[in-house]
Amino acid sequence: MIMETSAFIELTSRFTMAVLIVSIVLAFGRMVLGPNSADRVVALDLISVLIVAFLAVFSVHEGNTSFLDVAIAYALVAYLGTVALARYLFRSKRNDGRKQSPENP
Amino acid sequence: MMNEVFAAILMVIGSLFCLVSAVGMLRLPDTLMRMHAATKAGTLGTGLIVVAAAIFTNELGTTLKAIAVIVFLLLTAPVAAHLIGRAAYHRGIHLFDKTWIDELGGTMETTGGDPDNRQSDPKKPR
Amino acid sequence: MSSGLAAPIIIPFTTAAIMLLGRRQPNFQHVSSMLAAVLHLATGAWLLYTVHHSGIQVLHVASWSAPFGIALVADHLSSLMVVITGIVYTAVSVYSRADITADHQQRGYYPLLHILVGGISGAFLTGDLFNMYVWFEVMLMASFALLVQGKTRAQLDGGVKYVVINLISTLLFLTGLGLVYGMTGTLNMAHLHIKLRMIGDPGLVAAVAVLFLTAFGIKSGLFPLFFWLPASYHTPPVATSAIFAGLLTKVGVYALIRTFTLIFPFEDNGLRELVLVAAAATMIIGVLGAATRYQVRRILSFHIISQVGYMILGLGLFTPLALAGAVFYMLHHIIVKSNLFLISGLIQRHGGSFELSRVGGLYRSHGWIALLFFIPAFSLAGFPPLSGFWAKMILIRASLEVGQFVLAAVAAVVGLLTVYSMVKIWSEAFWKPHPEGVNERAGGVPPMNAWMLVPIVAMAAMTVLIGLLPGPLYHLARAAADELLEPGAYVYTVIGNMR
Amino acid sequence: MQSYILKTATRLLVGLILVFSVYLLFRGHNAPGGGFSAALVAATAFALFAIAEGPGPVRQALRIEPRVLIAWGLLLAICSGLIAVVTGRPYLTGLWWTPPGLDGALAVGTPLFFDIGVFLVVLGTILTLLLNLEER
Amino acid sequence: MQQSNDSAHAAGYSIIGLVSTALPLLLFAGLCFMWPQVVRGGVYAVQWPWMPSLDIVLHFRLDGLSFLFGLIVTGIGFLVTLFAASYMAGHPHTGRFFVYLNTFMLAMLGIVMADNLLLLFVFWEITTIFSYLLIGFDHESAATRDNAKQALLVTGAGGLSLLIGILLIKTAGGSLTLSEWIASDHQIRQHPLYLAIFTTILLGAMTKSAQVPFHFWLPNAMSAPTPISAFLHAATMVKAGIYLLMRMHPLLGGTPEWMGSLVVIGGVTAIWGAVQALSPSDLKRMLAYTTVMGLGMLTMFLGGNNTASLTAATTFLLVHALYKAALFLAVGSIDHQTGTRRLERLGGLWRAMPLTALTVATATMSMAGFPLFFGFIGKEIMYQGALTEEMFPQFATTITLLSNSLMTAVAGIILLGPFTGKRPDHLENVVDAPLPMRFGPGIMGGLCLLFGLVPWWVSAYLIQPAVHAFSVVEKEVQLAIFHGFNTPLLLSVITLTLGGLIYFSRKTLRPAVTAALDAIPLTGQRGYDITLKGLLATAHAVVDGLQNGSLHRYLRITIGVFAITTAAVWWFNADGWTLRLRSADLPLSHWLLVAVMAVAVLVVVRAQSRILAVCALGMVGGGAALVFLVYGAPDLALTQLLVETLTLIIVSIVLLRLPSLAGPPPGPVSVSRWVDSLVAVGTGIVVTTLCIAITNGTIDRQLTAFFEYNSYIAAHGRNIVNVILVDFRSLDTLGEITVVATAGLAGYALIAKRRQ
Amino acid sequence: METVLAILTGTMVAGSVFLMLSKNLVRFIFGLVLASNAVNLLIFAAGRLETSRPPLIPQDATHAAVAVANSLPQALILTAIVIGFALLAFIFILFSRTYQTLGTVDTEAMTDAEPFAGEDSAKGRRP
Amino acid sequence: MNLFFINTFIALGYIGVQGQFSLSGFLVGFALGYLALWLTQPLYGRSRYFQRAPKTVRLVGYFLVELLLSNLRVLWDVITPGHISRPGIVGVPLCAESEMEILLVANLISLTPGTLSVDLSEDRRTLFVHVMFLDDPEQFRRQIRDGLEKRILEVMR
Ligand code: NA
Ligand code: NA
Repeated sequence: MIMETSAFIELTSRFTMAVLIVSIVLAFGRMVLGPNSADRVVALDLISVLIVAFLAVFSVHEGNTSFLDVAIAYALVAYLGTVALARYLFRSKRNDGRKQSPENP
Repeated sequence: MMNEVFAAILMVIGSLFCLVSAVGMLRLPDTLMRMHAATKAGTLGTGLIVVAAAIFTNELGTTLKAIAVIVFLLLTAPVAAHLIGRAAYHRGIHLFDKTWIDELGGTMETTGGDPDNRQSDPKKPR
Repeated sequence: MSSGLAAPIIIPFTTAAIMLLGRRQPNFQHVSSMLAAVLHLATGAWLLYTVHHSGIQVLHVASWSAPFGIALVADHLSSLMVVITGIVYTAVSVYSRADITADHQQRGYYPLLHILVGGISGAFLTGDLFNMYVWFEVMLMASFALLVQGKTRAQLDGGVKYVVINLISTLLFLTGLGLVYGMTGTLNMAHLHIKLRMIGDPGLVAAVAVLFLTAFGIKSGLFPLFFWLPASYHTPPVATSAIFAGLLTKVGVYALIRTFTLIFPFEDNGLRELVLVAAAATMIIGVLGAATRYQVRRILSFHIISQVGYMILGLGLFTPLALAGAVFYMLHHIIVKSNLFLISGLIQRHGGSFELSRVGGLYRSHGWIALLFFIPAFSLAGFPPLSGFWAKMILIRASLEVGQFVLAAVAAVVGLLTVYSMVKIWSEAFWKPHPEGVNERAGGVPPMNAWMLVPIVAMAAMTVLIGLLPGPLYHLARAAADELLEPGAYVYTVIGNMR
Repeated sequence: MQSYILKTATRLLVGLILVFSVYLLFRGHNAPGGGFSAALVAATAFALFAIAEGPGPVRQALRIEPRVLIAWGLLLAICSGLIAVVTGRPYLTGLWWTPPGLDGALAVGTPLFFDIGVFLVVLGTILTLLLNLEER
Repeated sequence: MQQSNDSAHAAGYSIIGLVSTALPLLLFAGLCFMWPQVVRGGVYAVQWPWMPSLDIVLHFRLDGLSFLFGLIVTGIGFLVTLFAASYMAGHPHTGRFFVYLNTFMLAMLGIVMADNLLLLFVFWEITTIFSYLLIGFDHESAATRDNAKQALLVTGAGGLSLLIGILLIKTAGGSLTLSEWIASDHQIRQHPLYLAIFTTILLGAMTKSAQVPFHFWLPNAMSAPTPISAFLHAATMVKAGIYLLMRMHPLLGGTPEWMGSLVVIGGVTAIWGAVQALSPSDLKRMLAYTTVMGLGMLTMFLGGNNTASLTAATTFLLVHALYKAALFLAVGSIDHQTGTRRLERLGGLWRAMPLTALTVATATMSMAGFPLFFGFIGKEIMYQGALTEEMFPQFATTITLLSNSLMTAVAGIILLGPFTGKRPDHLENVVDAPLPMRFGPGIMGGLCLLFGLVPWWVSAYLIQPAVHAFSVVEKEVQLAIFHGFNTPLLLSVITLTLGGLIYFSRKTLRPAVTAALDAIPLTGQRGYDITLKGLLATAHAVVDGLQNGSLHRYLRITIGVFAITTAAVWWFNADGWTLRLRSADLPLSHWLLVAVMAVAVLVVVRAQSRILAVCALGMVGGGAALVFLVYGAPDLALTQLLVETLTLIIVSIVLLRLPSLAGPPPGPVSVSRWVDSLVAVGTGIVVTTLCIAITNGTIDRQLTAFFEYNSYIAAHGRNIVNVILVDFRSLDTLGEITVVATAGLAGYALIAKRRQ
Repeated sequence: METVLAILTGTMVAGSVFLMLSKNLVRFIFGLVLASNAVNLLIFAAGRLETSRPPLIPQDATHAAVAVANSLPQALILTAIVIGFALLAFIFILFSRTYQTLGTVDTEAMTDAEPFAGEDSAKGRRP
Repeated sequence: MNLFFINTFIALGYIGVQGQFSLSGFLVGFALGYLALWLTQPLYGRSRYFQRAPKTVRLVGYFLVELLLSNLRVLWDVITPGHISRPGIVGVPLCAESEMEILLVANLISLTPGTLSVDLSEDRRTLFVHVMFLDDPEQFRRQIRDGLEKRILEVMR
């Protein structure tokens, strides 16, 4: 479904997108800084949520609800990435000093 | 027009909450506290934006989709936070200095440092 | 019915899918494998017959005319390659019965073999560049899987090298595709023939052509991009290495020939010279590599490289005779090299090892194996009246005709060094007495296995037959070469008067 | 990683994700989606299931060996193209059937079956890999 | 040497061998049947097409020269086969032996009857192969295998040279039909390629006919069973080179290059072989060197462009074939009966082996050139030929004189050494060879005498028809027992005298010769050894450096070659560099997005933590999805995001099974890493500039327009991308899902547990 | 945007090549992921970026009325993404299997397929 | 929950009659439907739908307010220099028993001010919560039990 977007919505949605991208940048900053694997996973999780938001805003910006499907789909699955990484964190702790050599000897 | 204005306001507010969560991610002192920011502000911000999208289109299908997204976020974000927090805690993270009580520490044994981080200081929470 | 053009792709894929459903019955798998292979060969032969008598055949898949849809195109070269694929496919299918363990079969050897063949056939038949990429990937994935079946240390190490370098090729191919599309807006190879002519920037076109040269150069084992081949071809089961040795690099050679006759026909931009230099270096380095190796399959692997050099020499010379030589060389080489790898399995089975230092005495104890090795080995070395002689002779002659005396000399010297390697194997594995205390078998020497012998004998017979009656094959190769150098008919058949 | 909370959430989510995946599959022809996306979404559902409950229960729930899914998917995709051949058209030609009286609102065609084939292959493959990886 | 010591076979014979004699005998008879026609100058010719498009015709022609060679091949072939039937009795692979021998003989007949040069070459190479198989017949010994290999490589190299020569003739516009040459006007000699053609063909002939410096394979080839030495390496195969030169004479002969090089090469070879023949104590080896000498002589006479020289060559060919085959077989008999061929272990055998002694006597007399023997006739005509050489006649004459004298001495050694003097104790019980072994040498020894008595007959019925076949004869040269008192006769007398002197001073000469030969720094044999060693060393140097098992190196070369080649080809073909950078009015969000992706790339590159790298990759992937999204590709964005997520799941499982990224602590960056960086940055720049250059132009969107127009109307879908995937380009998708399915199978094959 | 994307692509390619050259299979995987993404973006840019309107035909129309994004490159990239994913999945498994069997991910320590050439040839030589 | 579906069905029917598929239409239809159901309650026998519905609404409202407040508090801590928080991890004994109840409690705790569910004990009786602004653990436990958990259990049971 496509509808006309007014200049007003165009402006606000552009602003919103910019804010979201800035947020992504900030979250990415935390990802880089760490200092902890968990911090990084949390940052990635937040980024994925922000991407969902971006998808929603973009669908408003374009006046095209097809993009919302993308948002839903990603919202549904993005969580799983976080779950998997969390499980990785959980497991990699257990493996410490056994089979794998730890990263900081 | 009312819809548009309302949607725009929600969108902007939502994005600001997203920004807050991101800033919080950057600024808050320890992993668990950053997760507060991510879980709450991120979910709220995104939720508001999705609602804005639903209002803007004012269409049942979209509305249902929006509701689905929000329900999903509300359901999953805390679970994800729980999983990361738990894993992080059990790997041994450096908790904020002002953390003054830790009742979980007594019930679980924690081991080792963070095998994925040469920088991290494997100081045990205690 | 033009859909028959898709048959060489569909038959193996369907067989693979059915096998996945009935994978618990080994006999079922082997029998249906042979059936599919024979069917494939038959459709290939039919295709070649049709092309030869009625001209280039096109299938507009899904009814969308080219360049909008994907066209499968069979000209002489394509159909010849499909036929030869069918031959190797049949031979390896039969041989597999003796060579493939239950565990390999459990892990999907047969379906993977069929998928590999389907991908190879697709690569030969497609008239669309992106579609060719897809078939390359099919082939690549299946070959990855086949290569590491068994999971020995050597296989995994070789497999990693094979995978990694072939991935580079894939990436380059894809990049080239994107760039070509960005220049012309089309992907159909016949259409590209026209559209690229209209690009006003020869430097850019040449640079993009280099991407394809490198990508396919890696696939075909061209100097200095061949490293993956000697690192891996000696590691998998014999049946697998035979089909690899015969067909995989030749798909790369085919792609190079197709690319540089149809899409980027050689112009005055130095690419042809580059190809010629690479061809000469490939011939030399391959044969030198073989001289340094003392394990049957490692020697043979390096020879693949060397002989790819000959084929590319034919391409680089870019005359009808030279291209006919390249095509002839490919067809001959596929049969001979696959057969040699199959025979290496006989050497291993009856001599106990692939290592030359650990085998011997087969001339005395297994005269038939000696004969069966001798035919392809001396054909490979280019002795008349075996098939390799004609291949080599045509290429040397083509070099001389255009005044490339150095290349002719290189081709001749490399031929001599090929003799050196073949004699090394012959001397060590067959003539030398079996080394004492090595591989003494408790149960005595295993009996000959008919599943192994039949395909080897058949392919050796083909080698002799081509040697004695090279005319028909040369005739076909020449027809292929003429089509390649005059792509007008191809282009018109595929896209009509489309601009 | 045993998490009671995750298990509970998973029970709520898996069905929802699967329904959405089917939705994506069938509207892919007219909107973003299609067999591949749908299969990925479906695969995440099972992956979540596997992470929460382990691979055993997933296999039980599937009832069918994932590799068989691959085979059927491949066959379906191949055969959807063969139908055209039987009617004398080039391989893979899309044949459409528009139920009368619906004014063209609904059209069923071989490309849809093709897409279902894609769905099955991709789903089967990811499940094969994931379950075997989990079981190791 | 696989020697049959089994007494059951000592007087026996092999049935297969006796049956095998039928073929040469029949062929010989057939040839004799055609004799009258040939003598009258007629020819037999048959022709079938083989590969006419490549000028290869199955074209056989029997003229005088072919006939002479044919008689030698089949006649000696028959006698040798008969000999071998006994000689090889008891050998485990007698069957193979006779198959090889007969096939060789047929190939040899092919050479001499082919009227198409490429056809001749085919047979030429077949003889090479069978020579290899026969030299290596007793393959258990490493030396034998090496000798066989050496013969194959040397003659094989010559063969390739010959092939190039033949193809050059074609390139130069010449005909490949031998019989056309005599009549044609020989443009080839003026062609710029003449020298190349001549050189390559000469190389082919030289290797096959064991000319210095390629002669060394022939003495080594003596590790073949003796019948083979007699047949291939004395009478027939080594003569193939001579035959080739004869056939080439009308086309290429007569030029200063031809005459000069043949005389010199032949002369050097002759004297070299003759001198070498003095020193070995192995009778076979000694004979091999005399063969080298003979071949040199033949080449030398072919350097002439007059009937006398060519007649000398043709006559000596027959002379040599007869006495040499007889001697080889006789030596084979000695070896067979006594178990040794070494001079110092032989002596006084004439009583024990009278018939063999008689055979050797006639053959050596012929070899030494005593009057009344065929060798004498040969020697006379040789001197005549040498004196009439157009180039270097004095040289030729001197060589002929010296060589013949040496031959006389060697003949003395061969005859007197084994048969006279005191018989050593270990030879007490020796008896003469079985009948089939005595028959062949006996016949040939007899012919050595017989032909010497009827030279006019030989001249008319064998030599002259042959000479006519390959040269234009103005004045016939007749063979006769006595030509009158002339220079050749004088030289003959000197020869015998000098030969006698050499024979009697052999004890002092031999060490001197050996020492002198050892002093020569580079001989063919040493050259061969050095070449092979050098080849192997080069191969190792080149290949071990490239294919060294290091994936890092493989990758670096592969990628580096791509980057450098692309850049170079672009650079040299470009006309001007105008890359327009198009980034106008890009919104801030897009800039930020791209920037964060770029930073993420850097983070991945620098990451020391797996999780960080994975997360940053997630960022890159997510960023790519957003790029897809904002430029109108929701399907792509969706797929990209889904794939990212699934990848994360797989990563989370697999990464646990891979080790951490920990390396050595970051120290100073190595040079190697700088090279890597250079390759990386270079590749990046190449890709970027290519992409910019291409997007600078316009794109033809006719395909997309077609899809947009037909997607709904004709394909019933509103999502154009999906319609492309499942309809317009469904074949791609079929391939794609096959890849996916294969990945599933492949992964399964790697990870699934083994099931019982 | 094409130019910006071209530069981004180049950066990604450079990064991926550097990672691929790192003698560590784990880093190679990261490089591979980067490279696949880079190539996809490159194809996307090569198809030109002109509009944000997706190639979808509206409900009430029979074909796209306004200019929409170029659909063909999207389909190509989609195929490439899927294939890339399949490859990646396999490679993950292959490399983990390799590590399990060979005990290393250091490519320089992996010499099982090609034992040191000198050693190999020495074995084959006659004493 | 039957009545909920009937209610939804009515709402859908309402927008179908209206001919406009919109969010507002659905909400109005749902409200009208609820009213209609409430009026015709005896037809459906005894159902907790009518007790639960307002409680659910109350819970949602409570939750939304809390969510907003929590965000403001995080916002405050984020934008002010220095950190005023006094964090801690507290074990909260749970009355919730069923899996749905536990999930809701844990999730809502995570989504409300300054609290984050970190872990659940093995016996599922104690929820460990990270609290950003913790003054007194006992008081906090009480607060959860009497506030959030109670409201949830009211809806669920
Ligand atoms: Na090959
Ligand atoms: Na290959």
